[in-house]
Parts: sequence; structure tokens; C-alpha cells
Amino acid sequence: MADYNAMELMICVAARNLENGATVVVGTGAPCAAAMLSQKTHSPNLTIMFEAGGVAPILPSMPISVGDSRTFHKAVLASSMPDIMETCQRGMVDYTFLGGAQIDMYGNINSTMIGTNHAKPKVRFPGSGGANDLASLCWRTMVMTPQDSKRFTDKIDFITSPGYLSGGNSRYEAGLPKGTGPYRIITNMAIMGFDDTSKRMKVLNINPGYNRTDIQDNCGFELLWADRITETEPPHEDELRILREEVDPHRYIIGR
Amino acid sequence: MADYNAMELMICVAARNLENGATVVVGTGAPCAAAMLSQKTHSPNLTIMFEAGGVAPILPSMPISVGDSRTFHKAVLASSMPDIMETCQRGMVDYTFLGGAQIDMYGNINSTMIGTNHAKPKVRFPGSGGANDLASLCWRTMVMTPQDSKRFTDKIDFITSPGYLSGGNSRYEAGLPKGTGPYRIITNMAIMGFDDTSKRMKVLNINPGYNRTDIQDNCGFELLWADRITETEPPHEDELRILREEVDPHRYIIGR
Amino acid sequence: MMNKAVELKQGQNQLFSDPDADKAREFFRNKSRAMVNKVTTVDDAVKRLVKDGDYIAIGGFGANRIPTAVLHEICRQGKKNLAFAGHTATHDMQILVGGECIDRLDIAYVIGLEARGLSPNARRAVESGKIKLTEWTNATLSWRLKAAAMGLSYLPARNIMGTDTFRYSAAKEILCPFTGQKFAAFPALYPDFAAIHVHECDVYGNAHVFGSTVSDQDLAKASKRVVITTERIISNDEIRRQPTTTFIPFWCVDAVVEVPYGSYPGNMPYEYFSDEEHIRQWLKIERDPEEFRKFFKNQILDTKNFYEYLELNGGIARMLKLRAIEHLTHNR
Amino acid sequence: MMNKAVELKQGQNQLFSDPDADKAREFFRNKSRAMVNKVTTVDDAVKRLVKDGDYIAIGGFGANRIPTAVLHEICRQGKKNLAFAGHTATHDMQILVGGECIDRLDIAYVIGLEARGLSPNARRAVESGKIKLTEWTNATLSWRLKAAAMGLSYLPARNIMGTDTFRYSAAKEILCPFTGQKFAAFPALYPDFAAIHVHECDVYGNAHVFGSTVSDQDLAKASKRVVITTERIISNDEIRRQPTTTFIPFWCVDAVVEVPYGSYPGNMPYEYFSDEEHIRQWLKIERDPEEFRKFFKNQILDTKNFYEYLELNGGIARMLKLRAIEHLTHNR
Repeated sequence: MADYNAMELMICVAARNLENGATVVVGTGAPCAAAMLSQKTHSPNLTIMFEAGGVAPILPSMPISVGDSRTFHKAVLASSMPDIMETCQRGMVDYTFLGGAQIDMYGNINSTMIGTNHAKPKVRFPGSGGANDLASLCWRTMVMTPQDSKRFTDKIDFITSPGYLSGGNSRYEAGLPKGTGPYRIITNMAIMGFDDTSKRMKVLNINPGYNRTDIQDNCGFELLWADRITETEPPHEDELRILREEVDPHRYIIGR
Repeated sequence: MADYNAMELMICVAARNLENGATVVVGTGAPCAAAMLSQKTHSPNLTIMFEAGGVAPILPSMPISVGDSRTFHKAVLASSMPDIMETCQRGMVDYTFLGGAQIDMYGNINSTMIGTNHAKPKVRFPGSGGANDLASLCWRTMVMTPQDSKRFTDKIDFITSPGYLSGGNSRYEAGLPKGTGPYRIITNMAIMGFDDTSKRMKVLNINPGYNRTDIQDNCGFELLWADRITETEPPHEDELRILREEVDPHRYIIGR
Repeated sequence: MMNKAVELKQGQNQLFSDPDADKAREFFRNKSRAMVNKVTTVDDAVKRLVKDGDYIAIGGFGANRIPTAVLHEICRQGKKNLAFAGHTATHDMQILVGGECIDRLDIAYVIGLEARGLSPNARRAVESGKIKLTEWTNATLSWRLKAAAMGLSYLPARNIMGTDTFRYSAAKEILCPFTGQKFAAFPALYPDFAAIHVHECDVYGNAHVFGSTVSDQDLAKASKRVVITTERIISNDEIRRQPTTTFIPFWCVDAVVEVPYGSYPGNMPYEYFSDEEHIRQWLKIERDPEEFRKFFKNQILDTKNFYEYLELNGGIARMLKLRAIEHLTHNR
Repeated sequence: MMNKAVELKQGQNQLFSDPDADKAREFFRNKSRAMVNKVTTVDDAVKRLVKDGDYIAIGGFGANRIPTAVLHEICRQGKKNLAFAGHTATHDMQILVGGECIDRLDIAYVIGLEARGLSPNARRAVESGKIKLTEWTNATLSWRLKAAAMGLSYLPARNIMGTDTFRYSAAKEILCPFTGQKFAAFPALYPDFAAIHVHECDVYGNAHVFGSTVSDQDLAKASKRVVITTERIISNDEIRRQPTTTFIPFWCVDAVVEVPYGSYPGNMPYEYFSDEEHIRQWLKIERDPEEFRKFFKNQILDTKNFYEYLELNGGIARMLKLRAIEHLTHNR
């Protein structure tokens, strides 16, 4: 088995979830690396999109900004933010990736603030950016994040981007498009999905080297467990080679 | 005094009403000729727009269609129908011209049908096209039309495009943008405006060769009369020369 | 600001398409977004993408940048009971009415050919009572397509209120939640099928259009199935050389057909002008229904394809004349 | 379909601008649409077009295609109490917060510089409680500008419902009049002032932009007063040679200033890449408020104009390096 780090594993897992012929809006960093890896392995016909307007670029290197000129280098389209967001709203975008400071059992995410006073936050983060939009409007949202019980918390300070809100049918009842929502939470320890009915987070795979206790101990809410939990398939040799040599040769992301 | 026909007079009057620095959406035919004449006389900085997207073209000849390639020949902008209509809706367009089969005392216009059964009209016309939109959204609407009592009628069969609806404040109360409405009705016999309060059609100028009786006899509703009515200023020599030599040398419009 | 107690009206005529955004999303969820070669024939595209009863819409502006070959083929294949977006419909509608394909009509501008006059045959059809009619306007149909392109079920606007155009539409009045102002609400229009003629595109359907674009960008996005006819196919490299210029992206497009002179007898900006003689011929022959039936059969139903139709009307020599008119070189 | 009896929520925070479409129309009625020479200096444009208390918005995307010279000049002229559209605001906001110009903030994305990290100074300002904060999202601010560009007072959309982002916004929930679906309604945003950096424009303000355009077309239309800075002024003939390419038309524009390298230290697509060293320098120095004040004074307040600022940071030699990075020729 190849030697790899947690970030490399997470990127490989995310890449495998992006099927050929799909569309995905990515940000900078790990999600972009996952999409690039997916293209260079099993999904040559994956369309990578950036919220500022770039579509299907031939990326010469990792973008620093989702609006910089790399995001539409030799692209098929350099359009606008409303165009990309409306393409999502129309139901033409399959996947997106989100990150944040806190996540709860329904996949709701906080990237706005820590504290209770919105007007004078204890710690302020950038806010939604396009996160709420993409989480609302793309079919499936994935999260790649390190797992600990501060980040995976019972009560997040601020719901910036919607997961399944309070579970059950509440997301659809709130007005968000039918059939959308969080799909996979990929951590250094495990891969989680969501229960079909309660919409609570449910462990599907356990990463090599971890066990159920590690995973529950590093989560501030009670996790559900799939009936048959398998070990996460570790990165293949060819995935690692492409990731390291072609996708992120300067180790900007996998070197962290 | 120069020799001229009714169409030439109407075009010259319309042209004089388009001031330098204004914007105007025109169709094919007389309105386009009026706008071109205005540009070539006192309003070099008049911006001519077409609803399909052409803005400020250098017109090599009269367009056949408001979407043909003449409408954006060496233009400043070739955009789209929603762009032009939204520019009107935003309040950036001063004038437009309308025509139709019937007009009433409030300047409402019918270009849809004659008859009472919408599903099976006695005579069907093209419908609104952009007429309702421009009449709703531009600041001032002008009409150039031959005058007779069938066309100027008490009760039009169908309100395609809004004038002042049922008069008074009814146009604004219906939801149409504040401060908009019909401005001048230019016929072979007279120039009409609208009463500030009742919004009924009011004669402002009488064309050379006609009198009050002619004008009222050729109108199916009772006209109001301005306190001081002057004779319409006939076309000047230079207006006629430019109109005949530069604007419509083939007499497509003024030859009718 | 408007009084909140005001009565909100609604148009009384029929809505010919479903504005529901979630239903449209469900369709788009399953529409392919793979960047694969989509080049085919007009015959195949119409066979696969147009069904009897569909709601169809045509790009361009009546007799400017229209996908004539697709319109002819719809008639040739005898498609029936179509609903049609009469959004400055001129020669495009003349053809479809000639083929007796339409039974429901959203009207902004129909039966006229702008400065050229009215189509006698289209007029007879619309006056016959056999076609269901709902009134709209040019901006309204643009915004209905835009609502769909945005993935919504409606858009607000400030026109058509107070008129019979509203009364015989399927629009509704609403109040702005912020200002209380009365607006018209227009239901999203998601056509089942659209055909758009473009200047150039690659085999995946990434397309360039030059000149006024009318509503075609929204139309390409709003429509469930889209065929593009193109003056010429260009390489994907050429698309990638100037991504800002891409007017329609591949994921909107189901089929690509290369049809040079494809807008004939309509105008194709920067390429060729409209054939005004040919269009006058239509308008004249249409006065006599029997003569028109023969003409239509001869010109469209009995021609094997678009190239035969072009040959019938002067072929390349005629096209070169129209190019000269477009480029203002014909009198030199 | 949603139950009609459902409670409709509204965001509890303040709306910093008036969405009323008739009031905006009244302003636009009097805005000049004359195609006249609008070339001036940054100094003059800011003096004439920005007033204390204005709502301002900046084109581009934080550190991509930003009108840096205008941002600097707003600080230099000490404009105060500005409301700001934090629509992926990164280096643009760093500058305005450095100048202490802002007291109201519509937030989509603020204080961060994307992959580069967070701005300590902007973060201190936003955490201080001295700036009024209302939450939105990138799409939401795009659509608020689009509503204004369309001449409306709001647009419906399908995002942000159910979240605290909605709760701390000034949005409202509404029901679609056709489907009964619950939507979010976003109030139109008509900024008092916008500055947009473009690749080229003529003296009247007809502008070309290449690459992703973010929300800049809507921004130019929505804003009451607009200054364009441009890499280069081109002839009106060049604009007229390709009218399809015109991205911003003259009537939106109040002032034109030629500012080569005008997006520095930001990226200008097809021209030069961002100066990542210079931006890192900002992020580092901002950790110490006192050091940052000196740095800001030296770099911006005490420089006479944008050219002096460029000289201070390496001048033409540095610009050539950034051009090479942009064109991927720096390692060859």
C-alpha cells in the first residue's frame, strides 16, 4: 500500500465521487485538486466551474482566487457570477464543495462568525461568499474537512449555508430546491453520508487507521452508522502519482 | 414656403420633438426617418435604439426589420431584447414611437384585433410586439398617424398598448412607472398633447390647410383644445432637403 | 406607493407550458452535460428532439438569423399540435403555419413581416379560431425565457398592466414585498424544444453569435432540448482562444448541424442579407390558398433537404448576391 | 407545492439602500445619455462622483480587475461613512478599511483574501462593532444588482432560505404567484457610485472586458454614478467595428480615466498577474496596527497618485514580471 497523508486520501475519495460527464463548481485548494484529479483519472469529461464565471479551463496551475485568470485559461466559457449561479439554480450543476469553521449533524455549515452577537462577533469569518448559494442550488454538496469535536458540533453558532436544516423534510419546506442537499462529508477519519429519512449524518466508511471510537470521540454530536460499514479504499498508486506530479506538483495543498 | 406632403410634415414635427442628448427606441419606417432627420439637423447626439438590440448604428439605409443587420451597422452596441427593454424599464430611454389601427382619447392603442371575440377575431393584427413594452416603460410615447374618425375612436376594440388608460391617475394606479405616458400625437391635420389632469387628448397645433372643424370631424371622440393654438410650423427648406436627399433618398417612406 | 388593499388581477387566457422550477430542475438533472461530439443531420435532430404536442421556440428575430432548415424539416416530418412562442415571429411562423404544425400560440408579434406587410396565410390561420391564442409582448416573452434561464418560476416586471394585452395573457399582478408597488408577474417559459442558428460553433455546441442576440442566450438556457444550426463548425481550440465570446455553452446543446446559408431567406448578420424578392413571393402567393399549397409543397415538402431548397432559389449565385447586399458592395 | 398558509419570514437586519424602482427611474431620467468625451483624472472623478455617506460598489473580484487608483483616491480624499457592497471584497476592501471610509457593510464575502488568508485589519474593523453589518451571499448581491439593472425593486430566488444568513439579511420570503413555491425576495441594489476597471474603452465610456465578468455589467447599469478606469483608451471606430463585444455602453458611464496597470496589485486577465508578494506584505504588516498605519500612509495617503504608488512597488520592471507570470512565460 502506498504511503499517503490525510489530505491526499480525502482528495482521492472526493475525486472518485465525481463521475464522468458531471458538472462541479469548485473553490481554490483541495476541491479544485479533487476535480482535477478526477478529470485526469476516471472522469475526463468532468466540467469544472468557478463561481466568478470560468468554465472548463485548462488549468495551468492552482488558482489563487476563484476569479483569477487561471480559472478561465483556455476555458470553454468565461461568463459571469449570475450566469454560473443561475446555471446552478436551473439544476444543471451536480456537485459543489464547501468548507467552514463548524458543521452540525444535518450538514449545516458556519463560515460567518463565532459568538452570539451578530453586530459584534467574537470571531468574524468571511461569510457566505458563494457557499450558501452553491449549497442551496447544486444537487449534491460535499465537504472535505479535518474532523474534531469543536468543528463537528451539536449547535453551530451561525448557519451560513444550508444542510438539511433541522432534518427530515425541513430543507424542502424552507423553500430550497427539491432533491438537493449535503451528499458526502469527507474527513481525515471517515466518509459520512446522510440518513434518507432523518437526514442525520451517517458514517459510511472508516479511513484506514481509525475506528468507531476515534470517529465518535472527535464529533460533538451522535453519529449514525450505516448497516454495513467498509474501510475507505486507500489512494491507488496511479491516483497518488497523478495527484503529486500533475495536479499539485508544488505541494501547495497536499503538503499542508 | 416649400412644397411638402403630410408624411414629410409629420416626420419633421416628430424630429423636432427629439432633443439633443436624448435616447429613442424606434421601429422601421417613419419613426426611424424622424430620428435620423433629428440627428442630421439639431440633435447630432440623439441615440437611436432598436428593440432587438442595436444601439447608435450608422444607418446605411432604412432597416426592413428592427432586428436586421442595418440596425447595428457600425453600432456602438449590438445587445439583446431584454437588455434594451430593461434599459427602458430602468428609466434611461426618453422617447418611443407607436402606431396602431385604433387610438382613443387617452392615447390607448390597438394593434391586436378588430372584433369582440379574442379567440376568433374579425380582423387580426400582429399584436403588441414591443409596443406595449415601450409604451409602458419609456418616458414619452409619440404617435405618427393619419387621422380619421375610424382610427381615432371613442372605444377601441382592444387596448394593446397603454396610454393614460381611463385617464386621470389610472395609468399610475395600474402599476405603470410614474411619470410615463403618451406625449404627442402627430397626424396629417394636427399635433395633439394631453391635458395634465384629465389626461384627455388636446389639440396643440393645427397643420397648415386644416381647421378645427376638419380636425374634430375626423375624430371619433371629443377633443380638448389648448388655450392658445398655433399653426404647426411647416417643414423648413433644410429639413426637407436632408429628409429627401439623405434620410430617405429612395422615397420608401415619404413617397407613400 | 400603492395601496395594499388593491385588487390583484390575472390574465384569463391559457398558459401553454408549466412554469414550475422544480419540475424543470428534474428535467435538467437528467440532461447530459458531457462535452461530446453532437454533430448530426437536420433530419436526425428533428426526429430525435421534436415530438408532436411539444412547446417549441425559434431563435433569431423572425427573418433574421433563423434556423430555416429545422423549420422546413419540422414541416417535412409532419410534426403536429405544436405550441409556438410567437416572439417576433415572421418568416419562421409563416413556415410553421404553412406546414399546419401549430395549434397553440403565445403571441407577442405574429402574422406580420414588419415593414414588408402581413402574411395572408398566417392571418387566415390565426383568424380561423383553430389556434388557441394567448397574448404577451416582446419584453414579456423575453422575460418569461429569462425567468426559466435563471431557474425560476416567474419574474416581476412593470409593463402590460392595465391593458387588454394583460387581460388576454396568463400573467398575474403582484405587489413588491419591499415597496408595495404593483408589478406584473410573468410565468417562466421552459420550451420543450428550441432551434437556434449561429455563426459558428464547435462540435460540442459551444457557439458564437455576432450582432443583436435578441433572446437567444436565455432561449438556449431555458429550453429542454436544443438544436443549433451553424454557418460553420470551428475547432474547440478556437472557442478556447476567446472564452469571453462564447455565447451558448455546450451543456445547453443537444445537437449541432452545419448548415451554411442556414438563415436563408432570412438575414444573417455579417454574412448575407435577407432575400426580399423571395419573401415578397411568399406574401404574394399566400393570397391564393391553393397556389400557396402548391408553392409550399414544391419549395419545402418535396425538397429532399435544405440544399435542394437553396438550389431551387438560385443556389450559390443568389447567395453571393445576398452577401454583396449585406456587405454594401452590391452597387459598386 | 408549498402550503399557502405558511409563515413568510423576513431578515432582521438593515437595508442600506433604497430599492424603489420609481425613485431610481427619477434619477436615471436626469442622468445624461449624451455621447460626449468623459475623459478626466482619478482625482476629478472621485471629487465629483463620490460623496460622504454614499453607497459604493467596486467592479471585478476582490483582487482581480479592480480599479485600484479609484480606491486609493477615495482614501486620499478622506471620503467617510460609505456603505459598501462586500461582494467578494478582498484587496478592494482592505484598502477602504485601511482608509477608514466604511461604516455600513453588505456582506457576501469580506475580510478574507481567498487562498491567501484573512486580512487582520479588516477583521479587526468588522469585529469592532463600529461597522453595521447585513448578511447576503455572492449570488444574492449579484441578483440585487441585476434587479436594479432590470429596473425592478426586487428579484425572486431559491437560495439562503432557512439559514442565519437569511435571518441577518434584509431579504423577505414570498410565494410564487403561479406555483405557490416559497422563494426568497432580494431588494434591488442601486449603488450611488461604482468604479469598474476595464481592458479598453473609448472616450465616451463604451468598454470591452475580457475574461470572467463577475457582476460588472449589472453593476454598471444599476449604479447611479459610474467611473471607468481603463488599461487603454481606444477609438470609437474600434468599438463600432465589433458592437457585439461592447460590454458597458456609454450611457452608464460618467467618467473615463486611462490607468495602465490600474488593477495592480490585483490580477488583470490577459494583461498581468496579481503581485502576490505585495499582497503578502499587506497581510503581514496588518498584524501590527501601528506598522500598518505607517505602511498605508506611505503607500497610499502620501503618494501623489497611482503612478507614484506603482514606482514605489517596482515600477515598469515589476509590471513586466507580472505580465510574464500572466502569460506563463516567466519560467521559460
